[in-house]
Amino acid sequence: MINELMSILSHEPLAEDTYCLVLHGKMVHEIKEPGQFVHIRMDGFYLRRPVSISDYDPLNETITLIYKVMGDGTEALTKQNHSLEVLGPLGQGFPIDQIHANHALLIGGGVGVPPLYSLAKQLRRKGVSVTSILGFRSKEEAFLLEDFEALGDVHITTENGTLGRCGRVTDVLSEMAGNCDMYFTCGPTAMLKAVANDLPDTPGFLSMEERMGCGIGACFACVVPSKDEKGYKRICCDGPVFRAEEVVL
Amino acid sequence: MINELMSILSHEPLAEDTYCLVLHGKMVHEIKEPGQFVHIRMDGFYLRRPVSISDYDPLNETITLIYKVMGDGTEALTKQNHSLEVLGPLGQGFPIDQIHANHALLIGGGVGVPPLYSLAKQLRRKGVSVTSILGFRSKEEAFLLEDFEALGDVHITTENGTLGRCGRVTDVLSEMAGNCDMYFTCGPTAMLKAVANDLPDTPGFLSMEERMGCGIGACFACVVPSKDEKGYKRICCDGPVFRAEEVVL
Amino acid sequence: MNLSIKLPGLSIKNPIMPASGCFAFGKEFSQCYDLSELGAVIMKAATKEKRFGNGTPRVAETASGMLNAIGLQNPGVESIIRDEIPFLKEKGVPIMANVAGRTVEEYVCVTERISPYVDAIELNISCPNVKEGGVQFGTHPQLAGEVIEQVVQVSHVPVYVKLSPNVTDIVEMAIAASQAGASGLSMINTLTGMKIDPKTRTPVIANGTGGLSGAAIKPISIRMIHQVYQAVDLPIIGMGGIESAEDVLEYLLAGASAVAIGSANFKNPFICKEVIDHLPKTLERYGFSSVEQAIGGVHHEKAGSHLLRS
Amino acid sequence: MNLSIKLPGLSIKNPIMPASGCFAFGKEFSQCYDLSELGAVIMKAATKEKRFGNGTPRVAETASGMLNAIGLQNPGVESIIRDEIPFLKEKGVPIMANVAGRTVEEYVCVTERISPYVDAIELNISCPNVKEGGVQFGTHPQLAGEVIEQVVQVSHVPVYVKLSPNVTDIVEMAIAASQAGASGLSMINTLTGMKIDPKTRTPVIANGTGGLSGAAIKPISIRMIHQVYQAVDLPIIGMGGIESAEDVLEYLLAGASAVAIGSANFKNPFICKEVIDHLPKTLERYGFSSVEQAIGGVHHEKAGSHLLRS
Ligand SMILES: Cc1cc2nc3c(=O)[nH]c(=O)nc-3n(C[C@H](O)[C@H](O)[C@H](O)COP(=O)(O)OP(=O)(O)OC[C@H]3O[C@@H](n4cnc5c(N)ncnc54)[C@H](O)[C@@H]3O)c2cc1C
Ligand SMILES: Cc1cc2nc3c(=O)[nH]c(=O)nc-3n(C[C@H](O)[C@H](O)[C@H](O)COP(=O)(O)OP(=O)(O)OC[C@H]3O[C@@H](n4cnc5c(N)ncnc54)[C@H](O)[C@@H]3O)c2cc1C
Ligand SMILES: Cc1cc2nc3c(=O)[nH]c(=O)nc-3n(C[C@H](O)[C@H](O)[C@H](O)COP(=O)(O)O)c2cc1C
Ligand SMILES: Cc1cc2nc3c(=O)[nH]c(=O)nc-3n(C[C@H](O)[C@H](O)[C@H](O)COP(=O)(O)O)c2cc1C
Ligand code: FES
Ligand code: FES
Repeated sequence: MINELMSILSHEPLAEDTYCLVLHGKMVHEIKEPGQFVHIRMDGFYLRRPVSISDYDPLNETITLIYKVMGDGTEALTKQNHSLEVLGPLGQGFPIDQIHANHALLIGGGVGVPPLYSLAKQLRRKGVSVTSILGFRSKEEAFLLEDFEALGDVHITTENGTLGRCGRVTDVLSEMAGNCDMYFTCGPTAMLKAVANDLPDTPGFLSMEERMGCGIGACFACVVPSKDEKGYKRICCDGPVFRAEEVVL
Repeated sequence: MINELMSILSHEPLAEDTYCLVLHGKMVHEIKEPGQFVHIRMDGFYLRRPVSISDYDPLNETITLIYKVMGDGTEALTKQNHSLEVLGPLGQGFPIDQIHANHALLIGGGVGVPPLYSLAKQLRRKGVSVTSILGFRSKEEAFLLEDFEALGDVHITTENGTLGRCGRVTDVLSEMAGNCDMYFTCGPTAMLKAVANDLPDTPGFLSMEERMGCGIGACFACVVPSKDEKGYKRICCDGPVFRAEEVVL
Repeated sequence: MNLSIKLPGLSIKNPIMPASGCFAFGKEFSQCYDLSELGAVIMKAATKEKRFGNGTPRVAETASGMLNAIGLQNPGVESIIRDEIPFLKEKGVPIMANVAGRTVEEYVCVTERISPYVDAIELNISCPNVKEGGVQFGTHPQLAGEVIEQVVQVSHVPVYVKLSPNVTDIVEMAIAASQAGASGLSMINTLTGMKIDPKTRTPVIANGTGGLSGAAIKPISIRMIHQVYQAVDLPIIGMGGIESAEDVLEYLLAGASAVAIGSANFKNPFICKEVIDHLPKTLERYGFSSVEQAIGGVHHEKAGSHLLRS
Repeated sequence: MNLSIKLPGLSIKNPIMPASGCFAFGKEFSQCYDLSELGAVIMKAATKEKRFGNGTPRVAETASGMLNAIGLQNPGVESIIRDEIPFLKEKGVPIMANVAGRTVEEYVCVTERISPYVDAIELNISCPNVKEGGVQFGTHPQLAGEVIEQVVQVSHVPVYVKLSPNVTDIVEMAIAASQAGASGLSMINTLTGMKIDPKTRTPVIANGTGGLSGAAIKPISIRMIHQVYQAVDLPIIGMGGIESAEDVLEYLLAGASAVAIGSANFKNPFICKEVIDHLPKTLERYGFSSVEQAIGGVHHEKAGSHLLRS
């Protein structure tokens, strides 16, 4: 974990209110696995903003983030074009080295999609087949579709029906479930819960979100109840990725 | 008085920790007289910063400020290069239209020098002779010397003796006093007091400083006791320029 | 969008007023916009005699806020009646007079004199910047009750009591005000603070301490209004760090019926007008069709009722 | 530059410590720098049994500050003794244990168990985020006195009482602590605040209210320390919004003998070390030749003595 002033290589709109930000710096060499995140500091904001690492390239020393404007902080982020103070990489991602599967199902909702991208690439590299279900509010807000299509089957849902199936990711889940032997999901907690309920017998990993203070495990802001003796997990350092059976949603 | 987003035409170091800032905008047309000031807003600072108008040019629509870095706000100001939110023009300056004098003595200390510059130019335009006593901490911190020299005699003092007379403006005051029939001074309150004491029989104008809230007369942060029935003056709107006999220093 | 609101003594067309002490008597700001755009004007504190106030410096900057120790400088109640109120009357804006004093007698006397000329009284028992009077009335429920009772008796118009946040139990103070006959509450005055200049090794403010205002204190004010709304059945004028229409909505939801904007007038002298202009769109964006509807919204929501959602 | 300072139980090489609850038990931050660089570590609150704390969200952002309502989540005193303290001991950094409880008995029991393993106790009678215990002990001088007295009796090490700023009269609380046998004071805990989300029409923090910390509260803390320094002869550990060596100096001048850095660790996990590194130059720039010399400087200056100026 380092705190680095990373330079901004590019910063472009990707979809409605959604931006793709490519950062350059040494931090990339510390990334262990897909699904880790960074904690971004900006002038005028007391707390940092957590954003998942969507992709990374150690050769070119770049980290790619994809984020959506949700409030003042992400709004201010869109105006950064030179450099950014970034703490990371943080947390435990998808344990790619320990994953043994033939066919993975990836389920992403909205800004839950980005961390799955680098995971999808690395699964493919391991020879795992990948099917993705990506849910968005509308066609305008959808992104990374072609990138995921290059890695396997993709099913799109939109809430307003402007692209793919009208509805939610869970609406297509049942149809896919049989084919896969492991699932990976990231999105709002309600979605994670629905997915985990729908796939009770498939081993799965969830990437969670919660409001954070420190981002490194010291403030206990980001806890989720867990099934072990300790009774809780800190999303920022024990997660954000958990085995589905570890946490109580 | 308007609140204008003024563009920055130039912003250059002028002397040690001292900068010259040229702003462009419509505000210039509202300036009544030399010695008025503007109130600058910057992101991350709760209060505005008052800075005197050192020079202005209605033709080119420019306002020139000269300021010294004194703390975090002026430090942050040095980094502004594009535009600035400015409230102004504020306050009462030197009543140039009512001034009838043959020979004016201008006494400026440090960042009290800037507002005297535009005054000097306008006095000369009225045919008034101008002698200036400019005090600085050191040679490195001195500025506008040639500009004042182009308008009349100039006497320099520095506290460390690196330029002109070693000492303070009041050290040369007595020698000059006889020649002038009106004085104008701007600088720290202690200096204003010393000058006013040294020239009890000469009509004079003082430009004062105080910590400000609103800058427009509404908060009563910037009062100075006065000799009239009301008992006080607000520096931001009744001043910053006062007749020497109006205020109690 | 209906922004109007009816409060004791004040039928105002929108819930935005400048806070006492941050707007003097309106003349300066009338250069910026037409004062009749405001819901009402809360005037600077009035005392019996004129007061010069504290030494300078009187203000200091803090993180997202400021300290002030003006010390209730004002020209005295007679001068305010004679020289200031006519100007505001002419502008056609409802007027609230902020009344201060050193003794119960002074509060009573000022209220007696000024109340016939204004629409409501804001009783300032919470100024932290004067040695006598002011804040001690604002921190002891019994002392507060006494002065409020007497002021209410002589006042020709409804009395709003301005509470100090420098207390252990704000609800206790609000109850005391209510029982003593207040028609409303004004919340909050400043929190006592200090800033030290390491260069001079002295407090920046000549008075030593000053009152903290600005965005920094908003969470404290919201909390106190939220508490008091549940405990006391009086309308609340909310204030502390308001800088935007969203902030106004936060105050309404917490339980304020109207709001006052103080220090932000120094950052941006057009702020009151700008907030009024943005308020309809902001209410609409969050699903409200009037100011009235948003008042106390967080309490209704908590009770499980989603009736307020349009 | 001599940064060292001697306090009851704590002979520390510099006056900088992380504040309780903002540093857990140090493990996370030991990835950032060597903990032995710190003056001391103040651990997260310990209770008798393990506590899960409040629901989430537990934090919210405010202007120049934040709200938190963690709810004293901790693994319980036995686990802290067994699993956490050995790590800090190994690092060779002085340890202060923050003790919390619901009842006097719990405070006493936790202190009895933990005090043999640490250098000092910080008695947390000021946590605003738990329903029982915590803050009511911190707002009533008599209740405070009782719990402090009993804790002091059983403690093997000096007891510092952590005061709540949510009171009318901080001096009264400090005097009660002093009379009950406290060896020092820790000032201040958070101010109770609330933030409301207009989208959901509910408080952002699941608990409703939370404790306000960060730069926003510094003026209040400085004021309270300034007051208490004059009234009570106990060393003060100052905290609230410290983000720089200049801030540390401001606290020393107000009357603190050492300081704790809380929320700023979240902005910048290297902050404690950076402040320690900058402190010598900062003291020098303002004319001090040791930390000791700056303590209470504003009071000496006020008394007209310029002795402190080198
Ligand atoms: C581990 C993790 C990874 C994330 N990855 C991404 C990503 O890849 N792309 C993306 O667009 N978003 C991601 N988010 C969500 C993102 O952090 C929030 O959208 C963002 O913090 C909102 O900030 P704001 O200032 O715009 O909103 P505001 O609502 O103004 O923020 C106020 C406060 O709430 C916090 N907050 C608000 N919403 C969230 C949230 N959903 N999760 C955590 N904190 C929140 C903010 O950090 C801030 O402290 C992630 C969150 C977490 C915890
Ligand atoms: C009418 C007027 C005209 C001025 N003209 C000039 C000028 O032409 N050139 C110039 O260099 N300076 C001028 N000053 C002084 C200038 O305003 C201060 O140096 C500046 O505000 C310091 O800000 P800071 O953030 O760097 O310092 P900080 O000390 O960090 O500021 C903290 C607070 O104190 C206030 N403050 C600090 N020093 C002063 C001061 N001397 N006067 C008023 N407020 C102060 C700041 O505005 C701010 O609110 C003028 C002041 C006034 C009142
Ligand atoms: C410079 C200044 C002067 C004030 N004078 C008064 C006053 O005379 N009477 C009063 O009741 N409150 C006074 N206040 C308090 C404000 O009316 C208001 O309660 C407080 O500042 C919080 O609001 P804000 O954060 O929007 O400023 C004053 C505040 C400031 C900043
Ligand atoms: C997330 C968080 C958790 C805290 N937990 C505790 C605690 O367990 N015990 C305690 O005495 N104070 C606790 N505090 C208060 C801090 O120790 C400190 O007194 C306060 O935050 C002011 O300092 P700051 O402004 O530097 O954060 C906590 C503060 C925060 C922000
Ligand atoms: S954010 Fe601090 S423990 Fe997770
Ligand atoms: S600064 Fe507000 S009256 Fe002068």
